[in-house]
This record gives sequence, C-alpha cells and structure tokens, in this order.
Amino acid sequence: MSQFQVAVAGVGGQGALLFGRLLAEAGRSRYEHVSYFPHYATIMRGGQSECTVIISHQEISSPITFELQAVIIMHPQFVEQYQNRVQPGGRLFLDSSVVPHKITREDIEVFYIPATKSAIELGDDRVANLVLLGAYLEATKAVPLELVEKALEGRLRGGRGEALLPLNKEALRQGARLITNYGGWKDDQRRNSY
Amino acid sequence: MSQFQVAVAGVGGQGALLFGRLLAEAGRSRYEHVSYFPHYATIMRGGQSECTVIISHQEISSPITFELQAVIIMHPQFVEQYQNRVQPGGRLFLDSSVVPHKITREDIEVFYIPATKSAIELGDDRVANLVLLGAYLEATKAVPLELVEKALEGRLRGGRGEALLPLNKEALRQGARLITNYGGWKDDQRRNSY
Amino acid sequence: MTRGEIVIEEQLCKGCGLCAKFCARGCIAPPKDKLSPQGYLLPIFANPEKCNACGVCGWMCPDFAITVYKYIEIEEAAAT
Amino acid sequence: MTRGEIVIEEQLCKGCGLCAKFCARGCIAPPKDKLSPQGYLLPIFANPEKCNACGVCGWMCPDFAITVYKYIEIEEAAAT
Amino acid sequence: MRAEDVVKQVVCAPPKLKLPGPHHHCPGCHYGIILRLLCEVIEELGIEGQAIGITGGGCSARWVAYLDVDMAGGIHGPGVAIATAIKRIYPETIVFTIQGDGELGAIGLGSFMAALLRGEKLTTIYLNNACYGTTGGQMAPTTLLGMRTTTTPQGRDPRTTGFPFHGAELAASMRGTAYSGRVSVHTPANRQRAKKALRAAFQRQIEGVGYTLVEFLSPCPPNWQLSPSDCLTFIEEKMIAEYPLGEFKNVAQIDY
Amino acid sequence: MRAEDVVKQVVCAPPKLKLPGPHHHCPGCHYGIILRLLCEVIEELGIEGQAIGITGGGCSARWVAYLDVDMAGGIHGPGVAIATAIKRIYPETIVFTIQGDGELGAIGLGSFMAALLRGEKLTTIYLNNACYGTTGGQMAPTTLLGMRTTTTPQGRDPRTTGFPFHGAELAASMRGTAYSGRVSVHTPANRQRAKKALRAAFQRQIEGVGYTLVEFLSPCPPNWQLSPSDCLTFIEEKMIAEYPLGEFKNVAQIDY
Amino acid sequence: MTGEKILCEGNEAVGRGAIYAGCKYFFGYPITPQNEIAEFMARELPQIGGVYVQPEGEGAVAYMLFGGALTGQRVMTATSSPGFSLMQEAISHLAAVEAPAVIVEVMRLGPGAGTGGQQGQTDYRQVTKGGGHGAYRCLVIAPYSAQEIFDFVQLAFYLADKYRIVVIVLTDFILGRVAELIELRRLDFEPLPQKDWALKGKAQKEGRRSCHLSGLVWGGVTGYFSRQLDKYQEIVASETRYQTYKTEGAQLLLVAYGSMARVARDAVDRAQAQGMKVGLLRPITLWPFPKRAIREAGLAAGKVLVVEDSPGELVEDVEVAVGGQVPVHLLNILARHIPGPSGLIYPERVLQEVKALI
Amino acid sequence: MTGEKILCEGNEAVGRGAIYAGCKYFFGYPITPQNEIAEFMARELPQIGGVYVQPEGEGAVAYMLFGGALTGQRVMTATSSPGFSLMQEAISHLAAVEAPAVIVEVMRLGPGAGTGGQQGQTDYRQVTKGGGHGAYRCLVIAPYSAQEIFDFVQLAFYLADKYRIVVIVLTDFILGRVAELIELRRLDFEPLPQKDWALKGKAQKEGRRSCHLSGLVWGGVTGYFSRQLDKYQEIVASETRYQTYKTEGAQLLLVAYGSMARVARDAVDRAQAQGMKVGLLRPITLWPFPKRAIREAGLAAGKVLVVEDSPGELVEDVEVAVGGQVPVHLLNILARHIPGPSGLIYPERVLQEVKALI
Ligand SMILES: Cc1ncc(C[n+]2csc(CCOP(=O)(O)OP(=O)(O)O)c2C)c(N)n1
Ligand SMILES: Cc1ncc(C[n+]2csc(CCOP(=O)(O)OP(=O)(O)O)c2C)c(N)n1
Ligand code: SF4
Ligand code: SF4
Ligand code: SF4
Ligand code: SF4
Ligand code: SF4
Ligand code: SF4
Ligand SMILES: [Mg+2]
Ligand SMILES: [Mg+2]
Repeated sequence: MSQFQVAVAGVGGQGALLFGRLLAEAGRSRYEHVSYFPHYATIMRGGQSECTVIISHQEISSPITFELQAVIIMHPQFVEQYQNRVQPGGRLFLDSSVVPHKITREDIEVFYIPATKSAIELGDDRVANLVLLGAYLEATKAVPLELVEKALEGRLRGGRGEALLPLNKEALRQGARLITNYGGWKDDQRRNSY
Repeated sequence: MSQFQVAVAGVGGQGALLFGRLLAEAGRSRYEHVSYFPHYATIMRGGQSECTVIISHQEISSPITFELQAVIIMHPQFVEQYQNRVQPGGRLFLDSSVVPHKITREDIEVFYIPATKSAIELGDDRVANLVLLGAYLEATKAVPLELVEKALEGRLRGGRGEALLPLNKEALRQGARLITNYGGWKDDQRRNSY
Repeated sequence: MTRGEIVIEEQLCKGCGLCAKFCARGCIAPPKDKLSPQGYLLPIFANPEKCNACGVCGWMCPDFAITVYKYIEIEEAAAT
Repeated sequence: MTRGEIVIEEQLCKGCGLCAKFCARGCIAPPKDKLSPQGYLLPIFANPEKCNACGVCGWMCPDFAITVYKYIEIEEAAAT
Repeated sequence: MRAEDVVKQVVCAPPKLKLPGPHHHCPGCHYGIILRLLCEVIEELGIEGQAIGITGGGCSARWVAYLDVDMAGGIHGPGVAIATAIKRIYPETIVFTIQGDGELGAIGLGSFMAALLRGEKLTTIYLNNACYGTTGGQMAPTTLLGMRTTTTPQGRDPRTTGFPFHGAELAASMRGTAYSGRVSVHTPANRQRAKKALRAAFQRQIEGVGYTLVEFLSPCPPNWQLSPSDCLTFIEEKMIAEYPLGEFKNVAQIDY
Repeated sequence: MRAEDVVKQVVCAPPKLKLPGPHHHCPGCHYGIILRLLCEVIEELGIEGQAIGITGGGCSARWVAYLDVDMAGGIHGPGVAIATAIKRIYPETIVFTIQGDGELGAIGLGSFMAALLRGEKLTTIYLNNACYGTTGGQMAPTTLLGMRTTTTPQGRDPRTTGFPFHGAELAASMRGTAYSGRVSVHTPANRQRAKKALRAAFQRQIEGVGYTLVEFLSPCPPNWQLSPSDCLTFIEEKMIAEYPLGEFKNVAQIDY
Repeated sequence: MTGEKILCEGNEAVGRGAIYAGCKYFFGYPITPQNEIAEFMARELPQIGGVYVQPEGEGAVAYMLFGGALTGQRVMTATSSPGFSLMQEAISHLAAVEAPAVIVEVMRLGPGAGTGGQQGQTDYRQVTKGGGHGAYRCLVIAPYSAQEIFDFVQLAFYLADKYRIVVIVLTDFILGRVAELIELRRLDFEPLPQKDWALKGKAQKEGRRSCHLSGLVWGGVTGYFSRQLDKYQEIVASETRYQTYKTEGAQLLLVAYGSMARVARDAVDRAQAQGMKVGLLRPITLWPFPKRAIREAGLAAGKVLVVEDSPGELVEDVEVAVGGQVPVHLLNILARHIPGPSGLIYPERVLQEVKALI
Repeated sequence: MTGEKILCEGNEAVGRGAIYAGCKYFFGYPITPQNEIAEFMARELPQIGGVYVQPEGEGAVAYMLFGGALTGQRVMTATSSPGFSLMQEAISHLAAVEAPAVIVEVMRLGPGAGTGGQQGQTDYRQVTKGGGHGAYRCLVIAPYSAQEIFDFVQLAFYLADKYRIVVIVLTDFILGRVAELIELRRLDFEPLPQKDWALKGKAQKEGRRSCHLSGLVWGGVTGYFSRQLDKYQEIVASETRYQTYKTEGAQLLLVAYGSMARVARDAVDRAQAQGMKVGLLRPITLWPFPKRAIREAGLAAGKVLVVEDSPGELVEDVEVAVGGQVPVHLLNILARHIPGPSGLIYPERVLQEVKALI
C-alpha cells in the first residue's frame, strides 16, 4: 500500500504513544513521508492518550484524519468512540485482556488480542503495547518487525531501559505470533481478563 | 461675556492648578457650565503643569482648545509656546518676577505682574498664583473676587491650611490692586526679579 | 481470629501498593497480576484473618478505594 | 581666614536648604528671598570667611549645584 | 463468634465531604491522602458551610470537583490574591488555597509574599513535590539540589538555578502569620501529625488570628521516576533532609 | 596670603559620570545624593566600561539620562529580571538595578524574591522612601504604621494593610546573597557610611560572589508633606526606628 | 430622579458612579492617570462598610477582581495602560468562568511606559479586540464627559451582571482629569436574576455548592463557545450604542470617541458656524461597535474623517464599517500640537482638516 | 545547502531552528503544550555555551527577553496562551524600545485555563490585533509543518533584527506535537546592520553609551509614532506572505492557517479527487495579513469558507478582505468531533462543509 494510517488509544501509562512513535521511526526508512501525532494532556494524568501515525509515499496533507485504516484500542473507555474511526474494510485491534467488548461492526476486521495477559505472562504488564504493535505489524505488514526492533534499540541503548530490550522484543514477537495463530473472539478469554 | 476661557501654565509647585480650580469652583455659581482641565504628569515632578478653565452659559463642546481669551504664564519656559495661544484681542498675564520676557505681539493685551515678588513681600512666595488670579479677575471680571474667596475658604476651612486664609485673601487682593494701578512693563521690575 | 475486613473498590484502586506497604499485619498482598477494570493491577486482601480493622490501609489509600469494617459482637455493639 | 569658596550653580539649585543645614561652620544662609531662574529661592554663601572647604555642602547637595574650591598657597600646591 | 452475632462497623470509609467518583491523581501520589485529610478536618471542625476553597493550576486544580464545599480555581499562581478578595468581602467565611510548589514558590511568589506581608487571614495548603508535576516534572524552586528534572537534565546546580525554596519557614518569619508548619503523609504516624497541623491552621483562621500555612511534602512518582514505594524512602531520606518537618509558628495573637 | 599666591583646588564638583544638566527630582529629595554616590563608586572602582544599569518606573526611572554608563529602564517592577538576563548573557559586565520600594516591595516582589533564591550576581540599589513617590505618595509596602498617605487617609493600619516590608533583612536571609545593608544619606556621616556600603556591594559583584543589595532610606518631601529639613528629622526618628541601619550580610563566598 | 450637582473630575465620577451602583469593593494599584480613582475609593469605601485593597501589582488586582466577582458582590478596579496589560490573563480567566466585573481603563499614551501618564487613545485595539488569550469578548463603553462617566459606570455594572461579562469603561487622561458639573443620580435598570452561582459558603445557599473551574474540561468545549457566541450576538443586537451630532445633511462625517469626540464636536460647532455641513457620529460602545450606524451615516455623508489620538486603530473599524464605499480620512496622533507635556489634538486642528476635506 | 533529515516534532523544530539561527539564550517557564521547547533548550544550550533561565513566571520570562534583547544577542522564549497573556506588558515595552525578539506561541484552547493544554486556535485576535497597550504591532508568522517551523524560526530572527520588532511564531498543540521529517538547513538572509544600540558596557563600544528608556518622554511622541508607521508600512509592503494551493479555477476558496490549513488542504485534496473545484489560500503572515491576495482569490472563486479552530477570529479579517463582495462562510470550533481529549476538526468534516457549499 502507498500509505498506512493507524490510531492508538489508551490511558496514560499504557504506552499508546510509544507504539506510535516506534512505528513512525521504523516507517521512515521505508516511506518518504511520516507523521506522528500524539494527543494527550500532560495536565491530565491517567487521562486519555492517543496517537495517529501516517506513513506514506506521498506528501501527507493532514496529520490528523477521522477515519483510519487501522485503530488500536487499549482501554474500554475508547471502544465507543474509536470503533467508528475504522474505515470500512479496515482493521480494529483490541487489548482483549482489558477491553471486554465484542464489536458488532461487520464491515471491518477485528482482532481481539489478549495483550496485557500476554505481557504479564512475559513478566511485565507494561509491554502490552508492544504485543499490540507486533500484532499490528504482522496483520498489516506496514513495516517489517525488524525495523521496529531497530527503533527500539535506538531508544533503549545506553539508557536505564537497556536491560529491558529482550523483553520488549519478545513482546513484539509474541504479538506477531498471536496474529499468526489468531482464532477470533473467545468468550473465555474475556472472562479471564479481570 | 457668555464664556471665559483661560489657560494657566507653570511648573510643579507654582500652583497653576489651584488657580484654575478656584476659578472653576467660583465660576459654577454664575455659569451653567464649567470645565477645568489640569494637565500635568505626576511622574514628572517639577515638570510642566498647566490647566484650562472654561466657564460658560452654553454647553461646552470641548474642554480643551488651542486659542483662548486669556493665558497666564508663571515660568519662563512657557513664554514661547503659550503666547501664541492667546486669541487676537485676548489677554496675557505674566509673572514678571520670574519671567523676564517682553512680549512683542501687538494684537493682545499683556499684563506684567510681579507676582512672586509681591508674594514674597506678603510673606510666602507660594501665593504668587493667587496674586495672578486676583489680577486676572480684576482685569476680566470673569467672576467676582469674593466668590473665589469663598471657594478658598471651602478648601482651607478645617484643614491645616486654615491659618493661611488671610494671607491667601490678601494675595488675591494684592493682585487686583496691581491691575488697578497697572502701569505697564517696566525694565527695572524685571531686573529686580532674580 | 478475624477481627475485621476491608473492601477494595476496584473501580477506584490504582494499584499503588501503599495499602499493602502500610498494613503492619501483612494482610494485603501487593498488586501483582489481577487487573482492575481501569487496567491497574490490584492488591489482594490475602490474609483477612490477621486484620484487626485498624483502618490504616484505608487512611493511607490515596484513592479512597478502601473501606475498613470492624467486626463487633452483637452484645458489644449493643453496649456501645 | 578664608580657606575656600563655594559656587552655587543657580540653574541647578532647587532651594532645598540642605547645604545650609549641613555646613557646620554656618557659611551658608538658607534660601529666603533670592529667586533662581527656575523660580526657586536660593541659598546664599553668606560667610565665606568661615569656609574651610570641607566639601560637605557639595556632597550633600542633591542637585549637583555646588562646587567647592580650596585655596592653596602656591608653594603648597607645588609641593603636592 | 458466629456470623450472625457480628455487626460490621465502618472504621474507615471515604469521608463525607469527598464527592463520589475517582480522582485523576497518579498511582501512588499522596495528593489523595492530603485531600482526605482536608475533608476530614473541615468536617470535624464543622466549617463545611463556611468553607471556600481556591485551587491553583497544578495537579490539585481539580479538587474543585472532589471536595463538597464552595470552590473555584484552576489558575496557576494567584490563589492567595483570589482568596484574599473573598475573605475581605465575606470575613465570616473560612477561605483556603491549595497550591503547588511551582505555583507558590514561583509564579505566585509575589502574591504569596504580599499576602504574608498583609497577614491575610487565610489557610494555605501548600503541596511540595519538588517539581512542576502537571506539566511534566520540570525544575521547581523546591527541586532538591542535584535532582534531575526535564529542565535540569544534569541535576539541579545551585550556581545557575539557586537554592531550594522554604515556604513554611518563610511564612513563619512574617509578623502577620498565625500558623506555619511542614508535614508529610508518607507514613501513618506522619499522617496523623499532618492532620493535627492542618486542624491547627484552620483553627487559627477560625479564631481570626492571621495567615496560616501547612506545607505538605508529597511525592510525584511519574516525574521522580520512582515507584510509589521508593518515593516513600526518597521523602524520608532526601526530602526531609532539605525540608525538615515541624511546627514553625503557632500563635494565638498577632502583635499589631 | 595674596590672591595671586593662591590656587583654587576643586574639592567637590559634579562627578565625572554625572551627565550635565539638571535632574527632575523634587527639592530636598535625597535621590540626587544617592545618584552622586553611585557615580562616585562606579568611577572609583573603575567599572564604568563594564557597568550596565537598569532603572524602574519610579522617580529614579530617568537616571538612565543622568548616569554616563550603559543604561535602560523605565519599567515598574521587573528590574532584577531584566538585569538577570543581561548578566547571564554577559557575565563579565557589572549589572545593577535601581528600584523604589513600591517597586521592589510590591509589583517586583516576586522577581526580587526569585532573583534572591537564584542568587543572581547583581547589585540592587533599593530606594526606600516609604511611599510610591512618582504617582503621588500612595501607601507602599514600606509605609510606616500610622503614616497617612493618599490611600491610607486615616494612617496605615496593620490590620488591613499588614506590616512594613524589610528588604535588606530579607535579602540578608537568603543563601545566595553576598551583601546586604541598609543605609541613609541624611547626614554627612551617614552619607560616608552609605558610600562604603555601596562600594562593598559592587565589590562583591566584581568578585562574582552573589546577590548584593543596598537599601537607602530617603525622604519624599512633597508626599510626606514635610520640608526638606523636617524630612531629616523624620528619617532620624521614625524611619530608622522601623528600618535600622547596618550591614546585615557581607560574605566573600556562597556555600554551594 | 434629579440629584445634587457637583463639580467633579472624571476620575472622581468613576468612584461616585460605582458607589451609586452599589459597588463596595475596590482593588487598586497606583498608576497615573487614574490614581484619583483609587484614592477616592480608599477614602470613601471604609466609611460605607466597603473594602479597598491595594495588593502588590495589577496582576494581583485583577485576580482579586476575579475572586471578588465570584462572591457575587459588585467589584471594580481601575487602571491605566501598562496596568491593563498586566491584567490580561486574569480577564481571560474572568471570561472563562463568566464572572461579571467592571474595569475602568484610563488610557495613557503609547506602548511601554509611554509618556508616564499623559494623554493618549492608544489602547483601542487592545481593549476592543484582543488583550488576553481565548477569543473572548469584553463589553467596552466609552463615555465622553464627567456626567457620562458617572452614568456609564452604573450602566457597566448592570450590563456586567446581566450578561455575566467583563465590562470595560474606557476613558483617558483628559476625561479623567476634566472636572465638570455632574448631577448625582441613581440610574434605574431592569431587575437582575439572583446570582445563585456565587461563592459565599454553602451555609448561605441552603447547602448548595458552587464550583468554578477556569477551564473547559468538564463543561465541554462546544457548549462553552456556543453559549458565548449566543451571548455576544445578543449583546451586539441589544447593546450597541452611539450618538449622532448634527449629522442631518452632513457632507462630511466625523467619527471619534471619548475625549476626541469632544474635540471633534467642538470642530463641528465651529464648522457649522462657518456654514460647513459637518456632523459627528460617536461610538459609545466600542464593542459592540456601531458598524451599521457608521456605514449608513458615512454613506449618507459621502466622506468620513476619523479623529483619534492614536496612530490609527478606530479608523480600521470605521473602514470595515463603510467597506470601501466612501473615502475614510484619518486625523491621528501626528496632528498633535506638540508643546505641552506631550501635546494634544485641538479643535482648531480638526477644523483645519475639515476645511481641507470639505 | 541540504542537510540531514530527522523525524522531529514541531516543538523540537522550534529549538533546532533557533539554534541554527544563532540563538543561544532562552528564557522559559513550563506550560503545556510547549514544554518540549523549554526542555530542549535546557538540554542543548549549555552544551553550546548558551544559557537557559527559568524564572518565576511568564511575566519575568518576558522581561528577561527584554533585557536579553537589549544586549544585542538573539533571544527567544516560547509559551502558550495564558503565559502569552502574562507577557503583554513586557511586549509593549519591547515595542517601546524597538528591541528585536522572537516569541513562539504554541496556542492552547480557550480563555482562562481552557482545556489545560489542548488543541485550539483561539489566540488569533490577541496575537494579531491586541495584546498589550500602545497601538504597536508584532509581526506574526504561522507555519503549518515541522519543516516550516524550523525554517520560519530562522526567518523570525532575521525579521526581528531587520525591523527591530517582536516576531511571534504562532503554532498550536497539533503543530507542536506532530513529528515529521525535517531537513536541517541553515537559511541564508541578507546581511544585517550592526546593533550599535546594544547594552554591553561602554568598554565594548569605544566608550559609546547606550540608553533605552521605555517611554516617549524625550524621543518625542510624534517622532516615535511616525517612525513606527513607516516601519509598519514597509513590513506590509515587503513581508506579507501567503500560499495558495490548487486555487486555479476554484469555485470555492478555503482560507485557513497553521494546523487547520493542513486539515483544509487534505479536504481540498479529497474534494478535488471527487471533481470539486476547491482551493486553499493560507496566510503565512497573520500580520501583515494577506488582505489583497485573499480579496483577489476570494472574488475569483466567488465563495469563501474559513476553517478555524476558534469561535471565529480569522474570519473577521477575511470578511474585511473581501469587503462584502462574496459570501464568507465559517467552519469553526463548533465543528469539532468531540470525543477525544477535547475534540478536533477533521478533514472529513471540512469536506462535508465543502460539499454543502459547492
Ligand atoms: C500562567 C500559566 N503558566 C503556566 C501554566 C502551566 N502550568 C499548569 S500547572 C503548573 C505548575 C504545576 O506545578 P505545581 O504548582 O508545583 O503543582 P503540581 O502539578 O506539582 O501539583 C504550570 C506551570 C499555566 N497553567 N498558567
Ligand atoms: C505596571 C505599572 N503599574 C503602575 C505604574 C505606575 N507607577 C510608576 S512608578 C510607580 C511606583 C513608584 O514608587 P516607587 O517604586 O517606590 O518609586 P518612587 O517613585 O517612590 O521612587 C508606579 C506605581 C507603572 N508605571 N506601571
Ligand atoms: S485495617 Fe489495618 S490490619 Fe486490616 S488490612 Fe487494613 S491496615 Fe491491615
Ligand atoms: S492504596 Fe488504594 S489505590 Fe493503592 S493499591 Fe491499595 S487500594 Fe489500590
Ligand atoms: S543643597 Fe543644593 S539645591 Fe539645596 S539649596 Fe543648597 S545648593 Fe540649592
Ligand atoms: S565647603 Fe564646608 S565649610 Fe565651606 S560652605 Fe561648604 S560645608 Fe561650609
Ligand atoms: S503528576 Fe505528580 S503531583 Fe500530579 S497527580 Fe501525578 S504524582 Fe501527583
Ligand atoms: S516625588 Fe519623592 S521620591 Fe520622587 S523626586 Fe520627589 S521627593 Fe524624590
Ligand atoms: Mg509541584
Ligand atoms: Mg518609593
């Protein structure tokens, strides 16, 4: 495709913005144009935190757009407003560990990813965002997962997060695996989640 | 006359404003309309201090006007600019104790009043303004001198200035006398002055 | 002997763990793997039998999430 | 014996009288009836013979109006 | 003891003056504990009907929506000026401000000092978390020396940014001040002392004595980049070393 | 001694750094004396080429036109903020502010406190005439208790307007301050002490130690409604009673 | 109701008008040329159980106004240009919580310290268009005599309460200083609703709580702005005020406000006396601006001359009003007769311009 | 000169642009959504011998800018709406002494605390018309991409020095946050005269003294204002900037600036793709305002739609520009899609309006 657009919505601390930033950084080696718009209020701790990423071969007129090819929902409070932002034929990814909803739209593809559960199993609930990113990449092939790993390395190398690099990469790969083995929405998955 | 306009110009401390205020206060019992515009800058101590008074039987459109029937000059720095503000046929009063100039305009009446000298003789140089006011009243008959005395009483009664009332009244009367006995500009008068 | 009980309002808890930290009797297990509806990890009232209803966990909870109940035998209650 | 002299710049003096107040030797008469070109009453260097050119009046004049001169005999001056 | 012989008595529940619903503070932020103290003290003093609270622009701005008394706010800096007007107009009300250290020690410093000079009869709840919490943890006047923040990436250096601001001591040094103290709520015992201080401050306002202030040390886990638990140690070891706890002034009368 | 044997030596004349012409201060205002001290000290310290002065909005605003060094000003309040920027950009210059008590103690209080907290390496010449002189003698934070002004027509009452502001003591209490003292020029002996203090303050700035401040008591004859001579007595008896003269701090090094 | 007539300067008329309007709380800070207002209030208010507070600067003054306004009592301040600039953030907060307050701005000249308190009309744009952030509006009233100052201050309090808006009464050095005879009279207005939103402690309101957050976080962005737009529309429709003087048959329309409208009126008198057909339209509210009236009068006259003591601000609004249909000339601050503390534009100079144009 | 390309958010581009322009002195105070600028400068400047000072508030920041500007060095600050309001008095003083400085205003929404740092374009009037007292002007540049932010900050420093004026670079929450690829390049400008008026101590200037009084006391009132009027006229003539996009043959002209120009541009793309003849004119300088260009393009199209994230401010200037000749429609803040922290106006909504109008 000549352009990928995705919005990620979570609450402060869930890492929605890192998802977007990594995708944008990875995207720039494959696309001439990249825009990344994080939308959050520092004044609102724990408040809504969303971002929009566009990676494109053409110039990007607007970095914001209502309907997108893909939307990632990390928290139940966003289901209502964000499911409408998926273009017909687009994809919606939910962290099914925390989002209990079953989406009824028929014109889009929905992925229920138990991201937080997977993350806890990997050892840290905070990598749920990377599980979702791995899933997104696997499902859309927007950029190769390796480029995101490189972007991650660039961020963590030398800092106090360096030790977390293997965990992070594992989370990405786990996300990808969840898509490879994706079996659709399962009722029991939801009940497990909280 | 149906209207009197006068501007008084001095430096801070000379009492130009009191001249105007007293005239305006006295004027209000004889005229339906009165305006008094003191023009000075508190920020500029010792700076220019002028006022314009209009007392009138008609409504006063503008409280400021460039040309006036009468102008009082209390300090040499104003001679240049204020002599032009007398209407043809109007009157100019100078404190000749401090203003050494001889006015050359022929179309106006000029009164050289040794106001500060008279004031010092009366015991306080600060009543020079009242000497000039007395002179102005005597020359123009704008309002009776007694009304100004009443206005003075209103201001001073009960305050710490009460004791100064006789001196102030005497200054007014001395000014009036200087007009009654007015003899024109005398060279020696000027040389005495400083 | 169980002397009291705490109830954690899951909608309010943010998983800071201060309750667990300040329960001197070790009744509360720090947040670990139970997720709240808001996505926070929840502490667990793990050892109710040790609770003496001292109230500390409630007073120290920054999120007004804990209610502490003291068990009073009926005779006692009537007496007070 | 006159030891010095002061010159009051009339254009600058505002007649505050501080010079007169602070001349310990009473050389300066307070402002009374001499008017300056600015309309202020001027102090007068009334007793020059008492002046020892101490400089105090000049230093204390808020208006930079006073210059104080000390008379020095020529031999003295040459020596310094 | 059988279940049916037992009555459950509520020992601790959300205070009456706390409006229902969650607040927006970060996990482990002590602002919630302090908010609770404030509710309790107002309730215990029976001044709920007279109380008027003014919040600042920091993280406590939204206490206007948490505390069930008359409230206004959301402005960064001039809390004491706003409160002064209200108190002067209605001297019988009990007016308090809630202000962060970025606010009281920086943009509101002039207003604060001026209110101290005037000895306004207000109560200020001063929240010292050693940073601008709301805006992302920039250096505040209270930031500890050596502490890294987003605007002191190498650690705060007194040669370029000066020395920490001591609000409670400053307030205590002024003639018009009736009460000033510094407290913390990082342990249950400290929490109880803090409550006492807060009550004493309000009491002095009720008596009409003078300016009253209680400075609360508080952590900011996301900006300090420490876990809630490590924050407690940091307060104990680092914050209190710079900002000693205690009652610095408490007088029944101002000497006019 | 014959006239021709005598040479006239100038003992006292307008200082070199005073630009020619009259200044606008009222008769008997001591600002002129203080201006003179400033000229003398800058000249004697040999810092004329490095000196940059910032005036406020009060009666000293126009010193920009009286003092022959680089100067800017005319703004009521933020003198120390302006000066801070200059000093930070050119650390080798000697930057001083001239500020009234209405300015330093009121509208500029926040900037002043903040500069003290930061320990900016400036010299502040702080003119305390117990009122807003320029605007007509309204109550300033320094107005003496009981003193009548145009905004305290019944005399200043601490119950509604608070207590006098003590700038020099406040400055001395701050860690970043190198020098702070209060002086007066109302007698020749005091004038000499004042000059020493001013020189000491500049010296500390030259050494790069910290913030330096000299507070000058000064009369305001028209607004005090006293003659120049009665003003001297008022300073001696009333002003000094509230504002004691002295050197409150003078250190060669700040303890970082 | 007719009352006593006194000789009263404009600044004093402000204070008197405020007290007649029931304002007992004033927050002030010295600045020329409005000091007389603060001094009047400091003297008078304590005698009527009111309060004068002089805080540390104009910023604080404006925040006291904010706090005071929220108590539901009538509150006021007065200031001049630099002080007014310092109030902009607070005015924006007042707009955010829709608190009613009256600010008297006695303009002084120019940017910065200007002439330190002299004549000028150089705050027109700041007062009518901008000032603080957030696209709010203040109602701006420009009296032109001491009597109008006295009356309009009362009107200002009424409008502030009616619309929950900040009302600015704009005067200047001349108007503040000119003493004229004024009649002390209490103006009657429509009754106003209770201020049930006021902060005074729940006990005074049967336990009802009031809450004001200066923010759009909960109220909703569009809700707030559509409410403001409605309010502004109503103000434009109902509160636009202006006065015409001798405009009947005029072949040149002068437009001026405040002190310059007095000067222009004098020029109109003189011109008419000399047989020239010249009239004056004087905006009384500067926002809302009498756009249509100026358009109509301007088109009727065929030529417009704006007189303002500024490099040219009002003229922009007049140009917009007439929309390029007729020529708009400007007599601006450069027309001052300069000797004098900072110069003034005199009627004679206006007349000269009128002659040149007619 | 082509440089490295980096992924850079708008706020960071401000800091980078400033450093490329030789600015080493920054005065800052935290306020969302511009914190990243101050943080970037706090991190970078000490490494190049520069200085970051964080004083007690935005008022003090602006006065530091004043002091800094007078040293002759390039100085900058950045802030957002409430902070910008607090700077108004100081900006007026900068105008009074004609000191050059650059202020980046990253607008947030609404009056008061608004949404506490969210998207909005509600400072248009404050920035372009008013702000402080004294009828001065600031040059206002509105970039619409990270690259333009980087470039225009450099331009801003050049223009500030050239005209001795305050230049405001106006962005908003969206532009400050959006990261895009920018090319790091140093722009070349005409050489500028020496700043012989700078304060640096007489020793650095062969004993020449510099003196700046923020006032018109000595310089003369008319002298000051006629110099300003000349300067403003020259700026209007030489520095008015705008961009047109697909206006050729357009039957509807969209007018928008900054972030909303991006949104409008997207709508133009979509509309054109659907065969609608729609173009965009984007003012780059908001003062001077590209009045004539808008008039011409508006008349050519016959219909104008203003898109702004405000109740309606830009629209006033557009109305003045077209002078009632063609209808001017407004898509304003009420068109926001509200879910989300405070809602946004999306291209889809603009397109919908375009369809309704065409
Ligand atoms: C005039 C103005 N400047 C800056 C801001 C941005 N701002 C909001 S809150 C805040 C400070 C937060 O720090 P603090 O007062 O310490 O409160 P905390 O968040 O730490 O509780 C700032 C700078 C603002 N709202 N208004
Ligand atoms: C923002 C602002 N507010 C008020 C003023 C008016 N003003 C000019 S100087 C001054 C204060 C004068 O008092 P002080 O600082 O004590 O100096 P003094 O005149 O007594 O020397 C004031 C209030 C101003 N210029 N700017
Ligand atoms: S009430 Fe006391 S004992 Fe029981 S859980 Fe809470 S802290 Fe522990
Ligand atoms: S203290 Fe409260 S918020 Fe924290 S973990 Fe315990 S219950 Fe949850
Ligand atoms: S001290 Fe100076 S100004 Fe005062 S009277 Fe003496 S010479 Fe004149
Ligand atoms: S120099 Fe000394 S002695 Fe001479 S007049 Fe002056 S003060 Fe008196
Ligand atoms: S940012 Fe800091 S102060 Fe604010 S709520 Fe979070 S922890 Fe508390
Ligand atoms: S008003 Fe006061 S301070 Fe100002 S010059 Fe006059 S005496 Fe000095
Ligand atoms: Mg804080
Ligand atoms: Mg003073």
